[in-house]
Amino acid sequence: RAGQERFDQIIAEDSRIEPSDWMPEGYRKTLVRQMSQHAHSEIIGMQPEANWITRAPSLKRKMILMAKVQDEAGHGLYLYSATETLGVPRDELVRQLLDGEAKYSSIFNYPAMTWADVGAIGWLVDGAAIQNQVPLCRASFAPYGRAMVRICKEESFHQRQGWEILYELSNGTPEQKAMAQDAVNRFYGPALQMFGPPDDDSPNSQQSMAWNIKRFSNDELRQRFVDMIVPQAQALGLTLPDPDLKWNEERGHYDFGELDWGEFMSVIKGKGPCNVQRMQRRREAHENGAWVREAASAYAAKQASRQQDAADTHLIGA
Amino acid sequence: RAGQERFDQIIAEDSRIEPSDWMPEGYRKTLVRQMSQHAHSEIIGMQPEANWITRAPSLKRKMILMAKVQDEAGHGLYLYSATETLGVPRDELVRQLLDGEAKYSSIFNYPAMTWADVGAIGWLVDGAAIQNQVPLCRASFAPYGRAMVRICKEESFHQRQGWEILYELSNGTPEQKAMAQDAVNRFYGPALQMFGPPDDDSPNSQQSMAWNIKRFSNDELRQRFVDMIVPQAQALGLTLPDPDLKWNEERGHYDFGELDWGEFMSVIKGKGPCNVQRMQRRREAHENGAWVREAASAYAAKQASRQQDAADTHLIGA
Amino acid sequence: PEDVATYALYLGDDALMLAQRLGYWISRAPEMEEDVALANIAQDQLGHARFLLSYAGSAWGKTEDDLAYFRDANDFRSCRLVEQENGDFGQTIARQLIFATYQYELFSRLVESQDETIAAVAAKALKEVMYHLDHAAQWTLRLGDGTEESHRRMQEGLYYMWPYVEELFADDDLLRDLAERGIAVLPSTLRESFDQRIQPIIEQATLELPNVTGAYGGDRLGRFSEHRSHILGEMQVLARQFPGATW
Amino acid sequence: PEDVATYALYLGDDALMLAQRLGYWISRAPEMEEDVALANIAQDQLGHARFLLSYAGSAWGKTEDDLAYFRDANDFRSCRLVEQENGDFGQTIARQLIFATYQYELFSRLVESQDETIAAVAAKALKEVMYHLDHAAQWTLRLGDGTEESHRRMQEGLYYMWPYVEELFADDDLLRDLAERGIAVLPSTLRESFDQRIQPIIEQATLELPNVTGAYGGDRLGRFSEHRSHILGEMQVLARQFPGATW
Repeated sequence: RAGQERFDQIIAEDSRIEPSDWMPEGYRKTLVRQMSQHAHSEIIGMQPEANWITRAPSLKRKMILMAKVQDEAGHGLYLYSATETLGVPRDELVRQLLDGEAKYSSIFNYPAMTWADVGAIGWLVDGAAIQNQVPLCRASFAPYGRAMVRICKEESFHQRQGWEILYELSNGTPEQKAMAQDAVNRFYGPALQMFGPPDDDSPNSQQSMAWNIKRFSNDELRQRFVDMIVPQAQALGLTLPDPDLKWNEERGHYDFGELDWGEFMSVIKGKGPCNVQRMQRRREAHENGAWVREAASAYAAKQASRQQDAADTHLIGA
Repeated sequence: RAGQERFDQIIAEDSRIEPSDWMPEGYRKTLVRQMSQHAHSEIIGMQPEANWITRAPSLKRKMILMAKVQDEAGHGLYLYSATETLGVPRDELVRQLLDGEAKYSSIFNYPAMTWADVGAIGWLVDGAAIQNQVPLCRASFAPYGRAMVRICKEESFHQRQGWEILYELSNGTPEQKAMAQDAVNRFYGPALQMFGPPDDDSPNSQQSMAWNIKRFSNDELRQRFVDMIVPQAQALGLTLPDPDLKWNEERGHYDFGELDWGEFMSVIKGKGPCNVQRMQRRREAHENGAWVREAASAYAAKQASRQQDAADTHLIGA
Repeated sequence: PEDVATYALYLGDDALMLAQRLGYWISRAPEMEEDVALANIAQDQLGHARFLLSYAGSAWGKTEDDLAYFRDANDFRSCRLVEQENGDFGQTIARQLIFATYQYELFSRLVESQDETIAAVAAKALKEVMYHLDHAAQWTLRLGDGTEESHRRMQEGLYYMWPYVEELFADDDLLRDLAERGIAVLPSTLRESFDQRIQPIIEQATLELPNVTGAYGGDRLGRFSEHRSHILGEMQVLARQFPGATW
Repeated sequence: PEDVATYALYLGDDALMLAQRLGYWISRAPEMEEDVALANIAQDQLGHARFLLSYAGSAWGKTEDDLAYFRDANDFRSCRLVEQENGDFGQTIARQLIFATYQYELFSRLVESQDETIAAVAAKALKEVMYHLDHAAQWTLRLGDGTEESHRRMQEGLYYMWPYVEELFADDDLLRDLAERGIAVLPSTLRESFDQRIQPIIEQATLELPNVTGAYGGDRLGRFSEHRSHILGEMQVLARQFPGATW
């Protein structure tokens, strides 16, 4: 097939596939799954931080937090649009999320219990997201790469803002510092797990790398992330909760301890502290909004038919 | 007509009319109106105090407040039952309330903004209610009188509890005392207006008195109330917001200033601070509960038909 | 300067309360585009609030956060409209339509305030408020002239919010004095243009002006709202738990 | 005595949080009889809470109000089930059904506690909890076997609450130690009788046991609930505004 050949060539040249290009069904499916999971993660990921909008402890922080959660909605929207170019409408993607068929990043099944959690989410969760996403700016599927460029710019603001929240806490009262340390203790492990299981247990990764969707392995990304956050944690004056964490001169990287993959798998399977809560909130927003969306459609239909009538009248008059 | 004669005789003897007795249509209508207004007032009257249940400042006060608001629901229920003996079902009475056809006591259109308001409502509003209700225990319509006996017992607890809340505040910190004084300042006038307009402007009162429903005129009840609360206010160490209030040796009563009847009339006509809010909350509770009430009916119908089936089976089997 | 500062509180507290109410919607909106839109409006209002509270605070040596987090309910000067509960989306849109129309008329005039700071805030805010008004008007049309259910809900939303319209246009001594000095706009002078702007939108949306009287009160002293203490309890909880902390 | 006091907090905080959640329903219930019924249950739970917190406080020289109003979120020991939002009436009834069944099994055994105070609370509470269980079971039947909508909502309510069941039966070192001394009941030993009691009710109501796994966590340390800080923010707001005041 000419399509396959051309596709292979584009991949070999590390060029970009556009939605109008022929692509293998597996490539399309992989992208739809990955991109929509990414979109769902942005949308579900609004919840833990939105939990603190009404209680943010200064007006400046409230402003930044609203902007951040808004950005996540925006990212969700870009990513749904980019996924739609692969032929699956947003309604269908949202249905998959609400019916529990589609997944989203497990990290958002952890609660944001304190204000410091907002900081830890920004610093660690957005930090891990950036490590994942920067290479995706060069993903072979062009609309995905373009969405990522836009998203990565904003994410790096978010990470910086999260770090600043923790910095203020860490340099505040002893209670504030304790709150910051507690948040880091709870989010460190789950953040490292955001890169997915160890390479040995990640069967799909290789195909994604062959297709130039994924550029680095899970473990490579995780290592980069650890190398990035260790000095940042030092600058914060906070400890990362891993006794095995230490600089390895030989490797030129930080060594770190084994993660609790049993917990990771159980959260993925629905046992996270907030899985059901997150889905309930999303479903409620969707269901409570149904009458609004119906009204918008009905109004649009009426408007279209009024314009049609006006056009008809004009024709008859002419 | 024998019915009318017998009715007149019962009234003349100051005996009691039972639901099965003949009664003039005007008497029935007056009672339905008055009793259902009274029931509605109990139900709407739950709202200002319920506003503080979740925020009551001690567990003891929270307990007392929950019991009080519960009593109000109970009073509403007795009074709807008593009104039903006059042939109007509760559903219809509730419909009249929700559609804005029926009235409830205007006092509940004032907000309970602070914890001290809970005290002021107990002391002044329940206090005024008792003055109104004690004579109603001897109302000529027997079910009304019986309901009132039960209600009055509980109301006097409530008044006492309200007074205690204010007593604690008045003997607390300066801020607490100021909060108590502010609440009394806002509730004093509206509480005095609970007895209705001055006798000269109260055309229906006379007929009600002739029927032995009402025993004392509005102004008489108001005077008793003022005479009761002045020493209670002194015991609290709080001021009543009326510069004209003073003991009249000659009359053996307290004189008091003119009330703002313009405000009274405008609140009755819907201009109170909370008229719309109260009705909205009541309607929402009713509408949000519709599916529950439907389920209960459907279940009851199923149960009845199951029992009928069982009975039929039994007959066939026999 | 204290009277101008108090006027800045009138304006700033309105914006702050509305931002707080709208902030709750983010992540709960009826469509994702609305999460973005409501977050936008909330941030605009919060921006006005911060500017105005900072300005007000300068008269008393206080920061925006001192004023937002450490005043008690009876020291706020917000109108009741912005304190009303979100309710359903129709109720929120009704509140938006009324408030944006009012703010649009107000800021259109305040750009000429003799107080330079207030004139500058109004000029900046005016563009934003035009968007808020357009957003609310568009939704009023869609909901009013959408389905039977949306029409009913939008009409109810207007009904529940309308009692708090009158207060927006109530004058008081402070306002009269400041208006005379060309600093404030006398609210009563805005009512006619408010009506002329909002009525056609309501009519075009096949809705009716609510037949409900204004709620008694309206002195911006918080003497008549049960909502304010709930809003502040939530908004201030963390800041008050750590007095003196920085964030 | 501190370990017994901590156990009293486990029991008392559960009751307090549930009372707080139920208290919100009063004046908002689907029928007026339910305003009365839910107020009843809320008062019973608040009664247990007061007794247990007073008892716990005696070990530390604290009053019930010190413990209720001046502990921070991470010092509470409530389970997540009772902290869950009320949701609609179906969700509230699901929470009631689960918690009343659990409490019934627990108090049935705690009446034999070697700690006289705990045994006495359990004996008093047991009668009340029988009523709570009956109330919840009756409503579960009506809603489950009522209309299509009520069946759906009740089933969803169970689904949303079921992740927090597992935690009720989680043992920890304190519980193991106290159970060995005959003071506490080891929660895991209640699970079987819980299942045997609740399953027939759910089945009779034509409902299904939710197919959902238990939520990770379950250590009563509040490390996994976003709700607790909201509940406490509201409950404690006034008491904390006036520290040291009496009411």
